Amino acid sequence: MELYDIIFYLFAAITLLSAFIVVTSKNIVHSAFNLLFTFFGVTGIYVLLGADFIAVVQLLVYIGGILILLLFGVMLTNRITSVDIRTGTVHIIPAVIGIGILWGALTAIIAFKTNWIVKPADSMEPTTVGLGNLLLTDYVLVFELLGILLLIALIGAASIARREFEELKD
Amino acid sequence: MNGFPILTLLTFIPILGMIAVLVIPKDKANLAKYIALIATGIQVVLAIVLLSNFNYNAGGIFEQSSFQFIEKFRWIHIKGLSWIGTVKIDYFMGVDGISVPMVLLTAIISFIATLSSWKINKSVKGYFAMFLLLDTGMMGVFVSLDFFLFYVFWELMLLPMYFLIGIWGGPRKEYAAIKFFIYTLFGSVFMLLVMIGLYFSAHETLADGSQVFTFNMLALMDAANYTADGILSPFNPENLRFIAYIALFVGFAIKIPMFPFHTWLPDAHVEAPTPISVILAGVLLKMGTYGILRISYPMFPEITRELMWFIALFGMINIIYGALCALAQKDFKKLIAYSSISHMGYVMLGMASLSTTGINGAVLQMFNHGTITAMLFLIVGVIYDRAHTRGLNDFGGLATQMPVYTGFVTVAFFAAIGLPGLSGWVSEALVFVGSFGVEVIRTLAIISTLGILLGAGYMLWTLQRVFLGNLNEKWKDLKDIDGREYAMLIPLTLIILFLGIYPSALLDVMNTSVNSLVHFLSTNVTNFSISGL
Amino acid sequence: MSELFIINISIAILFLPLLGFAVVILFGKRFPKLYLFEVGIITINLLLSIYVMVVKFSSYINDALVYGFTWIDFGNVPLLGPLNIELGVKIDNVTVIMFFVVNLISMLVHVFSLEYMRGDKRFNRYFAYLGIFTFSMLGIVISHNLLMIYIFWELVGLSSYLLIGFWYEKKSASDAGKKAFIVNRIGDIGFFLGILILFTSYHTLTLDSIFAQIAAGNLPFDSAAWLTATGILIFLGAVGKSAQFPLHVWLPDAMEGPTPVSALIHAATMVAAGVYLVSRIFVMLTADAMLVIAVVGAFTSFMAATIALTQNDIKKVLAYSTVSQLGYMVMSLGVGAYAFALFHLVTHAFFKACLFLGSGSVIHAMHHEQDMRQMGGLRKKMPITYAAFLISTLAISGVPLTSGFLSKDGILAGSLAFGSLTGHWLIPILGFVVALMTAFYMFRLVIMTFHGEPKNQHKFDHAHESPFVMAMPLVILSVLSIFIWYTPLPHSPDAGWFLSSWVKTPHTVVPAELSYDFMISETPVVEDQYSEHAVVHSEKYTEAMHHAHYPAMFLSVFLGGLGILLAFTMYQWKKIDPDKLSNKLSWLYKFSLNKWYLDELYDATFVNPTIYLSKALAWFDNTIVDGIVNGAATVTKFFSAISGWFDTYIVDGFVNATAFFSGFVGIAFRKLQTGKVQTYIVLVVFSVLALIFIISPF
Amino acid sequence: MEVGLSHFLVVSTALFSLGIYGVVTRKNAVMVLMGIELILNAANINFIAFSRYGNFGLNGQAIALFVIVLAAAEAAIALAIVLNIYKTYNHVNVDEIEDLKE
Repeated sequence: MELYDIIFYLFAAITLLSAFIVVTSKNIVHSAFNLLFTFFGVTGIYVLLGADFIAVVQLLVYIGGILILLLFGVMLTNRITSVDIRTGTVHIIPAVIGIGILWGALTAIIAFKTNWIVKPADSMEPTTVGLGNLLLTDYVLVFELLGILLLIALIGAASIARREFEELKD
Repeated sequence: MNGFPILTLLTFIPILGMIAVLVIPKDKANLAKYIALIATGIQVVLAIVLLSNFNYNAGGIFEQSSFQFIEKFRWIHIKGLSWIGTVKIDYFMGVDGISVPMVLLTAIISFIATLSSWKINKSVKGYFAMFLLLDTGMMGVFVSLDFFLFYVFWELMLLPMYFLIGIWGGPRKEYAAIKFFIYTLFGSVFMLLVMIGLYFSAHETLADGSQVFTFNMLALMDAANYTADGILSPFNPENLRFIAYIALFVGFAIKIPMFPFHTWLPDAHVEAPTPISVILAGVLLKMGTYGILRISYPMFPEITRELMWFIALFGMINIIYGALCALAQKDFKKLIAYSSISHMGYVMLGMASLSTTGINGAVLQMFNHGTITAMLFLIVGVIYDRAHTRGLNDFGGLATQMPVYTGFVTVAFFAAIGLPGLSGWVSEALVFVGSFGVEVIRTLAIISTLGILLGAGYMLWTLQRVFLGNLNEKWKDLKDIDGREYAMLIPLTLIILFLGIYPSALLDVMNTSVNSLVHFLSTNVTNFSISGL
Repeated sequence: MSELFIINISIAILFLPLLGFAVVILFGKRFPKLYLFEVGIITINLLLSIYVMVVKFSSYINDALVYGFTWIDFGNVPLLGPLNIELGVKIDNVTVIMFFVVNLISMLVHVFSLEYMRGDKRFNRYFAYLGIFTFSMLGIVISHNLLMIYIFWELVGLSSYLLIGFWYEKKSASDAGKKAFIVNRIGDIGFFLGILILFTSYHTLTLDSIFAQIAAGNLPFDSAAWLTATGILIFLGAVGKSAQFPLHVWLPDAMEGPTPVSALIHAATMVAAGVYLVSRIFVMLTADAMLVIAVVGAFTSFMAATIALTQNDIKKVLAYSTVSQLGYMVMSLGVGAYAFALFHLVTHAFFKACLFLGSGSVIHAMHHEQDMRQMGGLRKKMPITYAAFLISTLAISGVPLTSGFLSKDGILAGSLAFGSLTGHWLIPILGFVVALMTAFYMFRLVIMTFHGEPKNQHKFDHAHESPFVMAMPLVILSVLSIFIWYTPLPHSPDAGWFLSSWVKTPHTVVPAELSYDFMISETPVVEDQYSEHAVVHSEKYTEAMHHAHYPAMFLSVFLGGLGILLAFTMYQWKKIDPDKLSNKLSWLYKFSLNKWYLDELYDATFVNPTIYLSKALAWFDNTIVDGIVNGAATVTKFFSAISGWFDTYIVDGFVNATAFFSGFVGIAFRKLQTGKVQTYIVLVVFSVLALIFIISPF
Repeated sequence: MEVGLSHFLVVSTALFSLGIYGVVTRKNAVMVLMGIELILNAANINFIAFSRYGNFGLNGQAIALFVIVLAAAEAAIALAIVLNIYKTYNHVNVDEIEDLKE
């Protein structure tokens, strides 16, 4: 068992375990917090896969941005004061069965059935330069559109928030 | 006289009359009567001209050369229709020995019917327009030699009759009109089928040599024109000629009317106004038998010979059944309706004999029955105008009250019975001579002689109930017949007397054609065997 | 006197009465006196016929004058060759005699009617009808072919219909007229069928050519049976017209007509037409046909005589006596006594007409009283009528020195000879029995009307002798009943002009094996055998006749006398009371009085069933056949209703169903849209799962 | 056995299933959002794994980048909506928010 495999199993375990807790914990803050560890696990996997730039971006955007956002969401939508900030779940058993079957089917198909055309894993080298070129050559249109998208999202979020401010006013 | 289109004129003058009638303003409506009189008068003159220029010894059943006053023009000529080639239908008219008497009969009866409709007062214009249209339909049937044209006139005759019975008729006029219309239409549907069947199974070679499907009756009569695979062509082993013949025969039999299909006649007659009954009995009944002689016999000679016994059988049934039913009637018009069924039975018996005397007798009987029954209906009309009832038992002793009228009645009744010296007997005698002579239908002829006896029975019984005995007070103020009725009854009486004494005036006209028809039937039978059903 | 001239005169004789009829009918209304025109015409006719008779018997005794023309020509008919129908005229001795008889009696009846019918409101029309009757009767006698005979045959039927139903106010009169016409028509159908057979086999109806072809050996349809059938069928026509057994019922009812009419038509002429027709076709009658004719004739005479015994109406007695005498004539033709039949026809015409006119004058005198039981003792009141009546009665009873004796005796001799030759003894026996009965009922009539005391005093006082116009015909006719006119010797008719030269039995043309052997003459005949002067009889038959002549004469005189004696004892001297006798033999009396119940029998078997059948057929026609038509209409209406229902519910149903179904499904799925986001995701998951399982090939 | 592509795929499917489980079973809207984020990350692992082992070059990673950007935008909008829902309903239980059901 080389080092590479061990690290992989480690990171895999972190992500899946924390994801499991996120999904099953009654306390929303706990799940929010475990989400952090899930993101860290995923970043590790990216590193193992040689996608260094993505790993960093993951760190910044997911953990830095989205997680915080979620935390804000949690804080704003639940009165900390109330004891029960637990969130209910609905009909767990059918969901577990359904998801279990889904997971079994997917893993069976993807992992074992289809024999992917696998290129021998070559040495890892930094990908940022390739990505940069790629973004501004093949995917320039997508790049610009993303820019616009983010702008719209910004305006949207602002407009929704603003309405909230007005009610308070009158 | 070649060139002068006498037949077209003869057929379409009533149409001109109709237009004239429709054009005149509403208030001068009774002008329509005079227009109709003029139109039918011209028709009579033309018919007489036709008769005088008719060459007596031209056979003309199946070969065009011996038909007379032929008029043949291109009527519908569509070239190159996809799969049936060019459609060529001619406006083909001509007369021979069989159709001239019918033309004469139609002209005379129409003229007299116009006279007798002098008293019609309900929407006079409509009446006379319909009347003249009907006249054209009838005349057209007797002169057309193209099956398509024949069918057009045949249908043309139906519509005005429906209105004439339906609007100007008696109490149950709608029922009678509808029954008449649907019955005849039912028949003519069969005729249409056979017509189309024939159309597609025969070729006619045109002047330029091209072969084309045809409705021309004369071409359809000539077996050489038939294709090998036509559905009705004799050369095709499993052809449907037998069924076609039966269908065509049913179509014509309804018009005769033949026994099972006759129930429309009494209703139509009872409800129709007098002039229309005169036309209906005088001319319309002859179309069925004329159709059989003109179409069924020459086009299907071998089947005719095969079925002659059945035609004779139905003829006999008509005679006996009609006479017996007449014996039991209480309504004067219904009695005469059944008597005309019985008399048309003689025509069928004569036709079935396929012998010269038989067919001559049949055609003469068609003419005589036309005149005699027309006179009978006029007689009923005279009483009905005065007494407004047709019940036989309501009358009695009219002889003392209306002696001159009784004189005409006696002539008409004894002509209907078949008293020698009057025209009725000559044709009946010829029919019996003809049918008795043929071994196959001899027994039927013998049984049919019973018809003469029954005829005497119901006619004399009617004469007794209505005219003899002492006068019924209700009728003591009935006045005898007036000038107009004289003008109607005298010509018919003269015809009946004249043909009774000297029948060959008409017989010579039809004799050559009948001989050539009999010749055609006897020779053309050998080379076809009756195809399996 | 060229031959053509005689023919023209005869045709003129034929058409004059028709002219009379037309003139009187058309202008009778305007000129009340027009009937005299008709009487004038008939008198001219009589003179002309006498003239023709004289010329015929003087210069053309042996050859028949023939003139024929084509009536209808069919050109040459396929398979048959040239075919036409000929009409024509043939004048031979018999025709001329009949001309004279018909015209004479017609004239006498016309004269008689002047007085008898005076005051009748349709006086002119009566004479017109007499005119057309005479025309038709002369037509029958003159035509040389069967078709023309048939034409006039029916015209005679028409005129008898008109005359019987003259007083049509009385329902019984119009009924009698109708009955006469229809019964005659039954006979005419038989006659017509005979004509059809002959025309079909010989393509001609001229008697001479038919007889030539039969003589040449080709029989109708090449079978002897058909020849016999033709003979019998034509005889059926005679049965209808001459009132023989099955079809005689119309004659007694015909007494409804005026008495002069009965005298002319129902005694002398029309009824004789049947006998004349059989005599015309006598040559083609086979042995069997003649036997049938003889039997029918004999039976008819016997039956009619028995009925006449008990009748109380004077005219009915005479009517049945006519039927009986006609039976005699037909029997004599049947037994082969051709000449005697015609001789009896002539003599009977005269004395029967005299009897009828006599009864007419009695009825006229007694103000239309016809029942003999009301009459009596008229001898004193009406001497002339009584004298004429007595002579005629003597004649009909066959008392010597009268014409009746001669002709009846000849017939009886003929029947005796026939009996001896062929062994059919029944016919002569019947003949003689009838002779007895005839004498009895005739004298019963005479005694009841003229002798004894008047039974109805009131009517008797008014009775008076008929005026000259009515009496004169009676006298003439009675004079004609004396023997002198027919034969110098009172006892033997052969010597007379009638039998020796005028009327000869034409030789039969029927092949030898079919006719009686005694009919065939041994000596072969030189000229064509059916012309006038053929050999009278074959030797065998003539011998038999001579042998039978005297016994027949004595026997008939004896029986006649016995009959007269019997009548006197019962009615004049009242030794045997007729009523007591009738009570004893009551059923026989009733049987005879009610005319052997034949009328009722015919009504039951023919008339009522036909009327009933016609009612049934009319009902059948209205309900069944019409029912089928209306049924077809209702059936189509029913089917259209069904297809309408089908259309609305089934086809439309489907459409609604789909709509409903989609609606239903829609509602069902709507439940899925719970608004909760998670259910949608669950759906997505499940559908992905389903897809995986469907697509992935494990 | 030596870590290959299938191992990464197994991890991503597990993560994916857990994400769906989260979305499906949790009542709280924010938890649902977290579930979505897990699903997106699972997808990204796949992209990256294939860009490494498949011969797609760097495309896989580019798309993963786009997914991340989108996830961010989506989270922002989602949270704004959740806040609004919270304001109107005072709770964010997804299964009680069903006004859209007519």
